[in-house]
Amino acid sequence: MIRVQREDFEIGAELSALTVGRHGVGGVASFIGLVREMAEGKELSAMTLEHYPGMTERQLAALEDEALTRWPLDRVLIVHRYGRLAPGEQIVLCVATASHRQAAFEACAFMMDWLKTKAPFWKLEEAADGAQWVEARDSDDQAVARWANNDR
Amino acid sequence: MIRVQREDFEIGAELSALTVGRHGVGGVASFIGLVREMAEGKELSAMTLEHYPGMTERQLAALEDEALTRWPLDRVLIVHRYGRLAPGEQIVLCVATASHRQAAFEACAFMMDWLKTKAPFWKLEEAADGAQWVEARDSDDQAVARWANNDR
Amino acid sequence: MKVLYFAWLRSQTGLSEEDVDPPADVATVGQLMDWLAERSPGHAEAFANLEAVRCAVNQEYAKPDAAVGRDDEVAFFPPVTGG
Amino acid sequence: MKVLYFAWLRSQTGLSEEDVDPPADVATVGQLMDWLAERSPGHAEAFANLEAVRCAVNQEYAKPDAAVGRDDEVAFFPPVTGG
Repeated sequence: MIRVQREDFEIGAELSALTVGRHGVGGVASFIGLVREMAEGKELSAMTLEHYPGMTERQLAALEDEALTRWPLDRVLIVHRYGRLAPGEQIVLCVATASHRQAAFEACAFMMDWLKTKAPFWKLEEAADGAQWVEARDSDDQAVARWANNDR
Repeated sequence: MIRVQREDFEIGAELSALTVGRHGVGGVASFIGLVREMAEGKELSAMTLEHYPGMTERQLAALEDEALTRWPLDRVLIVHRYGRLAPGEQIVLCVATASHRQAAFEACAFMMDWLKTKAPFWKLEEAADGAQWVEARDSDDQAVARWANNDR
Repeated sequence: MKVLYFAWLRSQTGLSEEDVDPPADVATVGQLMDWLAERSPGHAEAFANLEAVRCAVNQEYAKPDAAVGRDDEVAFFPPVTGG
Repeated sequence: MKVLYFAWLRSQTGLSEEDVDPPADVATVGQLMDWLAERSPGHAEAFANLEAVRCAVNQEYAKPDAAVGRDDEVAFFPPVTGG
């Protein structure tokens, strides 16, 4: 399941909905991304996430399918917010549930790496000296590349 | 932080307590282990987790220190339950918070692998044909072995 | 043809979207970028460094040699930074 | 010396803990296991397959050649299965 929303989310409620009555699930791996107050040594007052409505949902749905194909999972959940967020606020929730922990962990890490490089979101950071679009990081490209040659 | 308890836990409250006011944290990786209703093809009615009070806390505290030493983390949380649990109930919560996602993911997976092979817990599974102690799995020994040669 | 701009391409063109009607010889993403760059100083700035511009045609990532037609939705944006 | 048993070692010995006073030549974990095995048929069963038994001395994992003394807390249990 995927959702793109302005509203905050609550991990407890999300995980309950994902696993209720599904007693074959033994492991739930989750990741939450938060707005950090510092970026490249500058203190941020806020961050605005812009996205491409329509394409975002399409890319996240493709990512969900890819994860469910690659690993023996029960379910996958991605919730990604957009709009203006303050330091400490939640940006993204990524969850994979499975019988066994390894598949859940790997799928969750995989989805985050792909999100960072494929989902059409852009971050505008606001600091005392003005606002600036965040540049893509080489380390994120490297992180996602490790899944490409995965011959599973 | 580590806790060994009979009571259930609520991931939302745990993560809030772990990250509140800590605005350097950009990533929170979590894992929840649940009681599965099937084990080795048998349907379970319940599972009882026995542990070694004192030694458990000691081992979990050592594990926390090890994770904080190996990765650039902000905090670590392990909550492990004991007692009789029904299918679908939560057994363990493992969390690592960090500036960046990779450290959080790796530390969380590492802690789960170590928990499975070092924390003094034993599972007694109850099925229609009686109760049986769960045997340790070779795959868990292999999973933890991959961290041993990690020369970070 | 509907063209969308995101992040700093939106700031530089001053547009979040526009309807354009390029000539028939504009048949690929690359040719469209060259043609759009002529429309205003802001467009020229947005398309000055093509290495930094990504494209999607009908909401799927597209390379400069991908075909574009008059019924397509074409979006230009910097490398993504979500998650 | 305080000896603790967990999981099926507890079931087989019928004890969760006992205070024992082994002779002076019982100086290691391995010697203690051999000595304990003599205490009852249940103990003999519990220590029949030493490959399947793990030990902790004062709550730290200990190998068969580890030293044990009269003030130690020694625990025997199967390989762990938590998490």
